Amino acid sequence: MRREVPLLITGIVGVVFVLQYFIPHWPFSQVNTWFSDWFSIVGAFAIWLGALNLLKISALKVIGKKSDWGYAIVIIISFIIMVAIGFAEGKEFREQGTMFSWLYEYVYSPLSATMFALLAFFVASASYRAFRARNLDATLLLMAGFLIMLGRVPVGDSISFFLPENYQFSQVASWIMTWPQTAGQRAIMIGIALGLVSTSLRIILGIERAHLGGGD
Amino acid sequence: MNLQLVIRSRLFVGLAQVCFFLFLLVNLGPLAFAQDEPVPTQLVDSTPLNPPTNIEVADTPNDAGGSITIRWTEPIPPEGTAIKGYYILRAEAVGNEQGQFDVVGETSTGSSELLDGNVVDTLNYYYRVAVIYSATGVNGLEVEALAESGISRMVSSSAQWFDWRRINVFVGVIFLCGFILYYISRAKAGKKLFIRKIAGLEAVDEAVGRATEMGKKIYFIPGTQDMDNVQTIAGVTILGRVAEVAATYDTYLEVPVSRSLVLVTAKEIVKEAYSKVGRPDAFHEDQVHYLTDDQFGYAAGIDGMVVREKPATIFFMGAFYAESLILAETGNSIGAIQIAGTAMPSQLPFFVAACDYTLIGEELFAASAYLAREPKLLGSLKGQDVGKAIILFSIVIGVLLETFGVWRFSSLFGVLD
Amino acid sequence: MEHVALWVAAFLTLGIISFLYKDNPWYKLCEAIFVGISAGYWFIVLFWDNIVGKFWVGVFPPKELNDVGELVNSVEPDYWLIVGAVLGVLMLMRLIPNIGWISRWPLAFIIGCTSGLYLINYFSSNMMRQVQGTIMPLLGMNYELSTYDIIGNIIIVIGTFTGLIYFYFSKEHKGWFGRAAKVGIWTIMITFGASFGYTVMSRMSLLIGRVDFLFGDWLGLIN
Amino acid sequence: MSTRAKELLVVGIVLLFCIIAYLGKVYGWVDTVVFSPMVSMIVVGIIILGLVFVLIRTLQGRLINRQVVFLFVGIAVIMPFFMSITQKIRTSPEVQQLYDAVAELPKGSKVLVSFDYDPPSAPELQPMAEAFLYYCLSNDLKVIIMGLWPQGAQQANLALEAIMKNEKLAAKGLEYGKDYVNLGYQAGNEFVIQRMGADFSSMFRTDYSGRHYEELELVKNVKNFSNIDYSFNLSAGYPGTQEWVQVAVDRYGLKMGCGNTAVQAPMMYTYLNAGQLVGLLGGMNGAAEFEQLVKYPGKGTKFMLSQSFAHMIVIAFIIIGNVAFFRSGRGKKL
Repeated sequence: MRREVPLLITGIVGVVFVLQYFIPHWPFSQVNTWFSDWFSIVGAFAIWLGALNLLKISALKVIGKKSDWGYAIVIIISFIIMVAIGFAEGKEFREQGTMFSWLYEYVYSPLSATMFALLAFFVASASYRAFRARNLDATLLLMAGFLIMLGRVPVGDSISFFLPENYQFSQVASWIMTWPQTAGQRAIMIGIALGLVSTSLRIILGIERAHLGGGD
Repeated sequence: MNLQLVIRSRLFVGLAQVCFFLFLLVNLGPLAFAQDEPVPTQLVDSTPLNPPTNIEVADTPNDAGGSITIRWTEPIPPEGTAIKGYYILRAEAVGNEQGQFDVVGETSTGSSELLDGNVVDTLNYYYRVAVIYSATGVNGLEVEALAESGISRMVSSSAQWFDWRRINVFVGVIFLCGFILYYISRAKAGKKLFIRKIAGLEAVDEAVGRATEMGKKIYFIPGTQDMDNVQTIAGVTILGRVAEVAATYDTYLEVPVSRSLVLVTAKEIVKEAYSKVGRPDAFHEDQVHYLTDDQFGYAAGIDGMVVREKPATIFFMGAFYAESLILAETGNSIGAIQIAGTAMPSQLPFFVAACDYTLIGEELFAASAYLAREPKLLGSLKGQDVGKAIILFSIVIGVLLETFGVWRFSSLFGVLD
Repeated sequence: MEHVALWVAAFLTLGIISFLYKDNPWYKLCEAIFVGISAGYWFIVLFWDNIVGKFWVGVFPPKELNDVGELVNSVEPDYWLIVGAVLGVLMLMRLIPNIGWISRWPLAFIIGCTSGLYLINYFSSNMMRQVQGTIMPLLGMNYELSTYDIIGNIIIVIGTFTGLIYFYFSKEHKGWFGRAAKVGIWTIMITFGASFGYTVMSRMSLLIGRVDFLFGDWLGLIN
Repeated sequence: MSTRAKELLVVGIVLLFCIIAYLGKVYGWVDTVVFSPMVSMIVVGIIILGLVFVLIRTLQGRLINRQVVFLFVGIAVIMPFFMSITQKIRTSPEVQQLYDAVAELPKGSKVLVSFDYDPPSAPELQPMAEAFLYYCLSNDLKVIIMGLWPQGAQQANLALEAIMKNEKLAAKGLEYGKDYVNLGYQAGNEFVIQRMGADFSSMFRTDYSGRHYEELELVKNVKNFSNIDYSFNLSAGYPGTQEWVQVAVDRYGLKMGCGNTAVQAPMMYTYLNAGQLVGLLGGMNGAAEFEQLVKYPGKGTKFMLSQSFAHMIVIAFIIIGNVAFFRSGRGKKL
């Protein structure tokens, strides 16, 4: 029961999902609808687990007076505030003018966007401290990165004004993107696709069981 | 006839079908349905207007029903007029009689085919096609006139049990899966399969060893995607191995995760790894813990933890998005050994730059096979390699054939064009 | 309220940026708020969109009445959705130690779905179609291509071919095979370089967006 | 003075400056600031001098702090906002391809635009969204909007709000439900796309504001992808362009172009080359180029100067790092 049923479920669901690509006839045309709905619903329930775990960890931190336990309180409070407001506001929680959308727009959004923006600084610092032309591979990576960065902003063409129009940086960047970049990207893509197909196959056939907890 | 031949001959039947539908689809005009305005009927003058001819109606093949394809031959417009488009009219069959004809579709000039997707499988229908001619009248204004075709035969739609356009995908999937399964069975039978070395993986023991020497923690970040992502699954497979090594060396392994499903799985895997090396007592429930589902909330959380606790070794194995740089750069700044592996092409450059070892793309999937040294994983890696060999071979042959204009080899790989 | 909103957003923005100087209480506060708010945000979004929006509304479709009280737009309840909810509840069984193992069932369902979907999607779009795209007449269908495009086509074919050789695991990289794999990894490195350039572009854009907020929307110094 | 006191002092000064600037904005004391060309040149000169100083320090074997690098980036991004330098933007082939694909659509064609991003990615994607919607609506194309990300539908509304301020569009008297609709967000990722392949209305029973699908004149006859003439996908991750290509393009034959964050864009060139995509806008640069093409200069164009500066700074740092690396002997780790 503990191992066989999950394997059976995965197998049947996986095979049906593959078959519905080839078989347009009912019930396969319908299965897709059911499965996708169930998928969304299960996902929504699963986040309860995550949230409860977050609360548990934070609460343990507060009770145990571990370092930074004050921030754990902030986590709990901000979580509760967001959830309470979200529940209170009902289905229309997302509409303009609700407290939830206010929190989203002026608290969540700036925090999330600035987190993204921090990456700009880290990218620069990584360029200075970590990106070295150590060997041919790294040199190629750097040179390509270089040409793309120059070619994708107007200043690139201004710097290379002395070159013929078709050899200015913007054209060079377009060339790299269209040909060698596409070739490399495609090799990676095909490789990944093969890997995904084989992993999926193993999972569907129950050969791969890691996701159900460890080896055999 | 052996099985392979059967499959091959079916492949060619399928190919012929694929080509046919290619033709079909290329000629598809933009579709529009049921217009409110009535069909204009006035005539320009007494010039005879040719109606569309050869109205062919048929159930649209390879679909789930509910659709009929109508085809016709374009009439030759009389001098001074041009074809502006067509109206498709449909009537339900009532017994053996036709009901009222209504406009169900409209196409622009140049098309001679339309797909009516608003039909019910259980009913029978009749169709007519009306051509819209336009001409410039005496007063300089545009005038339109219609010429209706005869009535088509009775037709109904139905669903099919196989989508023949996808026969090549079907054959491909069967072959690839066949190879993989064949090699898995070979590996299980004890046949030794060669896999080339993967640099990043050789370093796992060394990295864990260093953390032990320094008396510091190891972090394992299984990516920010859910268990439904195969990369995450490969990541947690590697986690199993890392946990075993960590348990053996008695080094504290911490696994912060961002998805509740990953939490569930990772916890089980670490627990099992500890038992496997005989140290179930060393496992703590909170070794694997959840931060938040949000990618940046998660990155921020880990960032803080890394700066505060300064782990000696950090593993990044799984699917990563933008957070990869924050994570890897912060790890770099505290001087941790970093081993990364992801199949996210957009994040790989930063891992290559900021980490000591990086598993590129498929190497991540090869990694779980390589680490576990399990026959099933090695076997499937081998199966994929056969797939790759076929692709390599196809590219050489195909490019030659096509360059010299012998045959459109690439059409074998087309997916609904 | 608008003033408060702008100041709150600016306070949080600067708080996160302050991490660049060093890890500090201001950043930690913003971080904690972020972790809590974002967990709460997704909790609520999934609750209303999936549990209520999909399951509840699907099983108990709201009856819509028009002005005179007649039923309009009645939707048939979809009882199949209950299976999804049952699976979801089984998921929560993880919280009860003795029967926690039953949460593997919904997990197995989730994994089965995505495995099946990925198998087909990646096989057809990222493999078949890409191989199809690589197999091309190098000189064009009617030998009409310019030198520029011919060179490009050759680069695509050779780059993809050698790149795949790099990802071939059954043969040690020696001899001609090793040299081909070398060319492959060079192509891949150029690809990474391009990705690097584009990522820098992306990150900088986001920073520019924040600067636009701080100096434009908030302080009003720029237009 | 202790470090802590210094830090507090700096925070205090910054805060004071911000309060003054804010009050200045509210009460209209301070107007927007624009540097004269002379001042702009001086600022550029100072940045270059700073970089030379960094180079010298690095050559001496002392890596500068991360924080100093951060400071340079900050300055390089902020300063161009105050400068008025115009730059010539050249169109790349993939942007032209997108433009051509849309330009050749006959009037009244239906264009499906999927907003699959959230506010953090808005700096890159919002200008694309605005320029694209502007071009479609001003050329009498019918626009159907949807989102696979919860926040997508709101971003679409923001973009519509912004472009409706344009005089040319306002004069057209566009009507919701007839010229454009916003179907809103739908949960379910690629499954949504797959089910739209069979039936749009099963996924979108109502639009963003709760009106029934059948009541919307523009879409009531749109059954599935076969009724869509072109599709444009604005994507910042998963689910996004890749899923659209895999399902809508490869299964249902939808003709699609996309606007991506620059992070994702390189991967899309493969789809572009294989003909799975028709046209691509990559990052802010793609947005700026498209804005030029459709003659709707917006934020993309405005931000390009900062973008140029930022790229130059990163390049300068790579060069500095590597010059020092080669000077100090290749093997030695800095």
